[in-house]
Amino acid sequence: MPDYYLSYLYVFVFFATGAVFVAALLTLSSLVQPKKPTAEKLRTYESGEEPVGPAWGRYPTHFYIFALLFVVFDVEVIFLFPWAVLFRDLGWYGLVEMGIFIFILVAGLYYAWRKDALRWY
Amino acid sequence: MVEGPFGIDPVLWAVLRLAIAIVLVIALIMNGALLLIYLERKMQAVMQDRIGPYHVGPFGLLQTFADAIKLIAKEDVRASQTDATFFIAAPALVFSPMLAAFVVVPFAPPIVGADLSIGLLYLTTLGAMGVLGIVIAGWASNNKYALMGGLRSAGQLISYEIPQILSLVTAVLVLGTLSMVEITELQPGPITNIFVLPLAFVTFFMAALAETNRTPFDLPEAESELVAGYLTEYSGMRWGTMLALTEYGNVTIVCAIMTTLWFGGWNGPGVEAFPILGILWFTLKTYAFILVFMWIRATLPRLRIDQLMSFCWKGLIPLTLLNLGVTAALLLAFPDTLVPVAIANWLLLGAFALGLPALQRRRLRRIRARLGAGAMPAPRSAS
Amino acid sequence: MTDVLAVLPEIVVAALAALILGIDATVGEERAARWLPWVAAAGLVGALASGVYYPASGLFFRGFVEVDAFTAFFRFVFIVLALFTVLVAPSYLTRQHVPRAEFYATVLFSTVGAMTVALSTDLITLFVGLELMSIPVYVLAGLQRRDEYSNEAGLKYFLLGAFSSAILVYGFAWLFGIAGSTEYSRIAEAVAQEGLGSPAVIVALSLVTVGLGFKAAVVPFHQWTPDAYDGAPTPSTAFMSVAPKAAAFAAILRLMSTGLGPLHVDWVLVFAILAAVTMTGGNVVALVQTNVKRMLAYSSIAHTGYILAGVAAIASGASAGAAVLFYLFAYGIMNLGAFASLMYFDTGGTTRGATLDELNGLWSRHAVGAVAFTVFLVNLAGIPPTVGFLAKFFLIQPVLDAGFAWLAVAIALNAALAAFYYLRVVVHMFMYDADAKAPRLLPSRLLTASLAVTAVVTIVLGVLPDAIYAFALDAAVPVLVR
Amino acid sequence: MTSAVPLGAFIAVSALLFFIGLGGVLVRRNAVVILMCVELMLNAANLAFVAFSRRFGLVDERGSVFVVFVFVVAAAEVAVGLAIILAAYRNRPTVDVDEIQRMKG
Amino acid sequence: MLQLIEPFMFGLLTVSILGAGLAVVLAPRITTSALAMAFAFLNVAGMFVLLGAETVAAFQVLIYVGAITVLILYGVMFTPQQPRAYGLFFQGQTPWGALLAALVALPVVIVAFTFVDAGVALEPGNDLRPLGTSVFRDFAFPFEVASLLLLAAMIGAIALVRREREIEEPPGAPHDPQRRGPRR
Amino acid sequence: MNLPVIDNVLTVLVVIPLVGLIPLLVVIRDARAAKQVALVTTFVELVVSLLMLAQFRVGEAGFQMVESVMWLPSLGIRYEVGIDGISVFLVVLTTLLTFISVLYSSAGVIKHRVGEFMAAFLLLEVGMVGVFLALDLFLFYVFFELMLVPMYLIIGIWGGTRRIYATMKFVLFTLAGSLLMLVAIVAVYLASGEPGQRTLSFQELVSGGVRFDPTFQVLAFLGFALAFAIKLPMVPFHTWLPDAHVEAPTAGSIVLAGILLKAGGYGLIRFALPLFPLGAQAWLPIIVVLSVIAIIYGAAVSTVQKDLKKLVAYSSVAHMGFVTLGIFVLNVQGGVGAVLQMINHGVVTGALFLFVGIQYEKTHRRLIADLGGLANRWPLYTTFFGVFVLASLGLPGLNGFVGEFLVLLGTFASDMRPIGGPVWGAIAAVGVILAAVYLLWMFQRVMYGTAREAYRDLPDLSPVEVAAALPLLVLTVVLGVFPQPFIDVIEPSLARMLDLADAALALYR
Repeated sequence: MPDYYLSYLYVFVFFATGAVFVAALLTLSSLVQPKKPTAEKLRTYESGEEPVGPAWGRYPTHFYIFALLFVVFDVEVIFLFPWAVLFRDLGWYGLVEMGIFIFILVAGLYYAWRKDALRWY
Repeated sequence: MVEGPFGIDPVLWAVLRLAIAIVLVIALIMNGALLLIYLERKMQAVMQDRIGPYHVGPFGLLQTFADAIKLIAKEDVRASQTDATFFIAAPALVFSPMLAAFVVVPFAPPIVGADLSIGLLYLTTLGAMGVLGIVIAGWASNNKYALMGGLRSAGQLISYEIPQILSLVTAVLVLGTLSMVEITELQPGPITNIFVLPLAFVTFFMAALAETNRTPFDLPEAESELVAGYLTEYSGMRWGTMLALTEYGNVTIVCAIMTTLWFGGWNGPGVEAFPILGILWFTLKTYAFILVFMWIRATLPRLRIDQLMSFCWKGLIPLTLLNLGVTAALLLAFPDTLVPVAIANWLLLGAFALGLPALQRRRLRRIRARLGAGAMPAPRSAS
Repeated sequence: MTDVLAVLPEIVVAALAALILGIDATVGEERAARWLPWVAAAGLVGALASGVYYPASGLFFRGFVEVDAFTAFFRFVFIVLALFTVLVAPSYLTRQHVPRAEFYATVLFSTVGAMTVALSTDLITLFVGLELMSIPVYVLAGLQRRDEYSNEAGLKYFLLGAFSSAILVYGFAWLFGIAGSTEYSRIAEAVAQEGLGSPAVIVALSLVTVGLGFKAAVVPFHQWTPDAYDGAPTPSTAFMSVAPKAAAFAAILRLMSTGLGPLHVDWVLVFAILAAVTMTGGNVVALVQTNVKRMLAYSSIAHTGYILAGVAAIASGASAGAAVLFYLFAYGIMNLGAFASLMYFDTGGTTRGATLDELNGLWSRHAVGAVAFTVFLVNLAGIPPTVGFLAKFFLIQPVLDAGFAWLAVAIALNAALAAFYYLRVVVHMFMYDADAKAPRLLPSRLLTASLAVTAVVTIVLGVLPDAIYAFALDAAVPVLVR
Repeated sequence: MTSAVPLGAFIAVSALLFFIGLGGVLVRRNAVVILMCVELMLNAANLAFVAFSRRFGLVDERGSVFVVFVFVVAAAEVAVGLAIILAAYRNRPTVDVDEIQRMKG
Repeated sequence: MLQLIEPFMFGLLTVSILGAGLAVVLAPRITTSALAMAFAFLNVAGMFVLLGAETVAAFQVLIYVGAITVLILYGVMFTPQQPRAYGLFFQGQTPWGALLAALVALPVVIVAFTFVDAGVALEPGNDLRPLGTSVFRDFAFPFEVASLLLLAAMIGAIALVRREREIEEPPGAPHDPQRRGPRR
Repeated sequence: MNLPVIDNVLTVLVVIPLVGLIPLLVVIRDARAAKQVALVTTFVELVVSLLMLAQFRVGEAGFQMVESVMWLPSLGIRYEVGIDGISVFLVVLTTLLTFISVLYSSAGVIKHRVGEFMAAFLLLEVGMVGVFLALDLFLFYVFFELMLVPMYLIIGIWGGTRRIYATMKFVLFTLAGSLLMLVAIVAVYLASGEPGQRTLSFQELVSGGVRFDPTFQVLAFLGFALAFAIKLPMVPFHTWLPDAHVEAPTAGSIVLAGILLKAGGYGLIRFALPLFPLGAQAWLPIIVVLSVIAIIYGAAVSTVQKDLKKLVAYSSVAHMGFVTLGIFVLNVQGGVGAVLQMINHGVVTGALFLFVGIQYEKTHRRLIADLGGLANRWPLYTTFFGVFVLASLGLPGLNGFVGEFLVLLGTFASDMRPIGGPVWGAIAAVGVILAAVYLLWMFQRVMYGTAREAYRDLPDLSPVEVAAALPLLVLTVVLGVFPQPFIDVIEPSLARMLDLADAALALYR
């Protein structure tokens, strides 16, 4: 069993422990805590205003643009990491390649900027 | 397979080591959180000319401990309108990745959970997972404030993830590896990465502030606007794990990354002789950063959400991209020395530090001019 | 550097898309709008010229890009289609508040994707190209976002497109598993070695066929087509009914003949049956449509069937490939023209096409438009002397040669069936008088000019097709089944 | 390295995941859920690619490369797809394919 | 004992993946589906790790869990819930759709087992460099095309969801009650 | 007298209407100018065709004035036109009938969209002339289909109340057949040689180099014959014809009956028979039976028609039955008779439709029962109409007789198995008698008896109408009285076609 698997076993166990730990804490908490639910208590807290309807749905969709841009740049990242590691081997060729790639994405960013899509409200 | 010490069976040693690591990390997180909350309160109090917690225990040291007990014993209210699946899953979703991040943190030469060859990438990945928990928490509450807070948090987190990663990649360009241990080993002397890539550090630092919801980017918790953001409906221990543990854990992780990447990690006087000494240096450096975080919280005002997003997309991302390109080109042009890169980085940092206020002033002037002309649209309510 | 020059047309088109967005973002939407079609047209002509100027040939990018006559032909086809689209669209876009720069840029992106498909030598390039071709088209379908039909078109097209991509990529995964490589040549070797005896090959082949079948709208994978074509803004429909189809067939030809060529004895029969089902299905349903746009949508399914018949005849060599290529070219122009002709009608601000009754008396209301539309319909019906007829003529030849006499007869009968509904449109345009129901006409000089010129071109090519056919013959050589 | 788990098992898991996704596309009606199912299918393909890479001993990285490109495509697809769904929702508050689909013929 | 860990992990991941997959398909509520999907993605990443492709696993989490799931959650948030479940192809005939998928799946799964390892055994992990080399050397062209793809998606999506300028009715356009205008 | 000799006269014939289209399209909105352009064009075309006739060398069997240009080099398809005894009169007939139709139409019958009508007619003329000239199968097909669209428009736009139904039916029938023929043509092309040497040139195909195997011939013949049978129309495929004729405007009916139907018969003689003699032999019994059925059926149905135009239409079915019968008795007499019958039918039925049209324009009635007593009012009309009716029923001395007689002769002479030619001849002869019955009965009901009040003041033939009818009358008489010069032209070429078929047959004996 090489170190590789051992390492990831660590990762897995940490992950699992995280979940278990949270569960344990919450269980512990639920064991000791009082339980006196009332309708008023279970109502959504909106700073004292009466909550009207569910909160879901009907939000301005342009928030979505940020998520969208993020996804695009996140995808860029998966290329950036191997590139950064290999960058000395690839040389100028790699730089130009990545330069074009990033340039194209930045063009999109510029577009979004000019189109006023980067405004939050 | 690592040979166990004292002739212990390697398998048993592996299991043992794992168990020890987990226990240590959890203890670290919990104690760290308790300590850090206390520290933060105290520090803020001092800076604001107050006393801070002093009732419970000496100097109020046990205050946070008492708080923790209170949290555990508190009634757990889940509003009837919430989405059960998400509501329950959210705490685990934010806590687990944070915990798992500690696997690759290089405390000292012998004390590393696992030296993944893609260590930095792994950390990035976990950072990305954290967003999920926050969005889900906000969504699950079915509370307009919480949802808005979740949306904002998500928007902020995902936005700042980009400059954060870009800064990391800039550092990787110089270092050429993703392994946290190797990165540390590459900076043995007093000349650490910070001297070569100061701008990348600064951008990373800013992004990290936002990623951990720290002031001036702590909008999700802007009480005056959104109650407690995505945490509004969370109470009791759910709140405890979500905020107290996870947030401080995340702060620790980010600071650890900064320490490793820019400040030589465990390297310090005497580490060659006594590797275990590395843990001291590492912890010291990391906590120094944490204190800086707190200092900033006490000093800076909170940004408005649109300013925050603009700053990321229109300022930080272009800047980090520029830095990345310049660094890459200079590294290729001068393969044998880092001096040009360092010079360029410092120059860029200087330009940034001077240019940003200048730009702000110009913008302000323009807005005033428009106001004077009466063409300013009615202020829109931030959503 | 030769690598870069070899893909110069792709670069030019991509740069053009970026340029258009740049102009739009910098100059401002309203001020740029007037010039954008011309910029796009000039750029496309430039792309065409650049392909002529650097007639590269061979393998580039370490063997992962192949530029040959096949590539050149498809570049030509795609650029011409994009050019046509860009020229007919402006008035519609302005009228319906469809974002213009985005429309042109998206069309151009899709064009680059389609061109990429044509120069791929491995599955990865193919897949990325196919997606670059498809994803902008989903956008095009939904671009008139205030219109419900457009919304639905985009949604349906997207869901089915993504679904088909997933099937396709899973098929690619199995192909990779069989061959250990994504290159066509090595897949061909592996497949030849394994033969159809290997069940894994059958699974891979089926998945790929289904995936590409969705992309090309082959019956029974066509359900998305009518709604998508019907609901999309008309200029988008015009483009998406032709370019993605041509690209899908470029993919089919490249992959099926080079990568899976060794198995062609086995898959051609399946293709022949699919072809017959597709043409019949499309035509029969088209018969009962009263909305012209929807009718044309079904008719485009039928045309897929014809083209597929050409693919099924791949065994008869270059003439089959040439027939498919020629048909794609002809179909591209005539179908694009037919859809574009619907842009004269203002159907209440929606994306819907005019109904047959609303076309009544178009001849007396807009003569040039009516004649051009008629020419395109006659083309589609395959009546000489039009390029549409020649396409069918060239097509029947390899089909017969490959021994699919029944398929040739099916084509003929289907063409007769199809003539019914095409000519019914002509009936309404020429033989009824306009009534009160007729929607407002929205003529546009650019649209009329483009349609008229193209209509004339279809007839001229119908009489003198040899240059294009020779080009197609040449282009078919690289995809001959070996 | 010889593995304790046979390659076929991985492929079988990927096939099952693929068909679960496919079944989901076929039976579900909510556009967002269909999108999720498509993503499951893509994941199945990714799994198959990586597993097949192992088949050839990772000598050839093409499998992983393909997966990387699938990531790109999936991201682009989801971005556009959700944009379309949101645009559709903006006009009519539903993402139910059944309800949006009103043009039959 | 450690030799058993691999099969054990495989089994665990398989159950998780398939269970989560089924949950995506069968869950009555979209939120559960989304969560199950994220879980499935995570477990697929685990599979990648098990297969020795750590980089791909990291990318999987980064893109699928970190980005795509967030995006889909945005979609879930911005669209109201529909408790009903029907099919795109099999309207109201869920069992038939499921049956069809199952019938096709069965032989394919059996065929899947015909694949056996054929290559040289290599150490797992450390796949970042070969992966990068392959992408940047061989697949330079698709790599650039991929950037165009992202740009196109970005532009398209922005065009679709961007806030609208106020659009006036064209002057003189008759108001048609049939007309389907914006309804907000 | 030295007539000018025109080079490439056949191409000129094809091109003239196209050239005429250009000014026509310019003035398309101006009815008067459009009429003038169309008249001039068709007249020039007529004159040129007559000059072509003068250039024709009588007695030569082969093709004359052949022009051959490579058209699609990559397929070896040629632009090849030529003319021989079989086609020469059909070309002249085409130009003549077109001119007459245009002349008559321009006299005010067509009231709306005149320019478009004339444009359609010129386009139609290109197709009709081209069909009789083309020697390459591909070219032939192009012209064959080119006739379709204008005719479709002519019926559909300027036709009667049910015009749309009629025109759709017409197009669909024709198109279905011709598309099958296209498949057959492509098959011929593929069978004509190795790739690279393939051809569709008729002359090369029949020159002996190409052998089609028997099964192929049977199928290919079917493809061709179906297309032509629908065009002719032969009996089970005739249903489009009455509708089309009834709904078509007069000019359309004239051309439809006079020329379009002939394209089918011409195709059978020219292509189907010599190319696939084995196929012809295989299908021969069926065709002969159908022909005879057509003769009897057409006549019988005509008898009970109430609509004048429909009656003439069904009589066409009967007359075209003679054409197919004549072709498939496979002897020279029958063949010559068939060709003559085509010409005669073109002249006579064209004229009949013209007169029915003239009558309808005046009375606005087409039902026989509504008419009557016209003879007293319109002496001129009655004379002309009477002559054509008599010619149509095959009165000796008029042209109708010659063709039918020759066909019957040929039929009697043929040795068809299992039932001999005389039987079929006898049955066909009954058709002739029936023709006399329905035509005379019709003439009597329409022309004699009491006239309705409404018709009292209607004028007789106008000069234009006389001018239109006169050439046809002359032809009717000339062809009836002096058929021999015509037969001299037709016979060698026809014999050659039959020889070609025989030669091809010999290869398989």
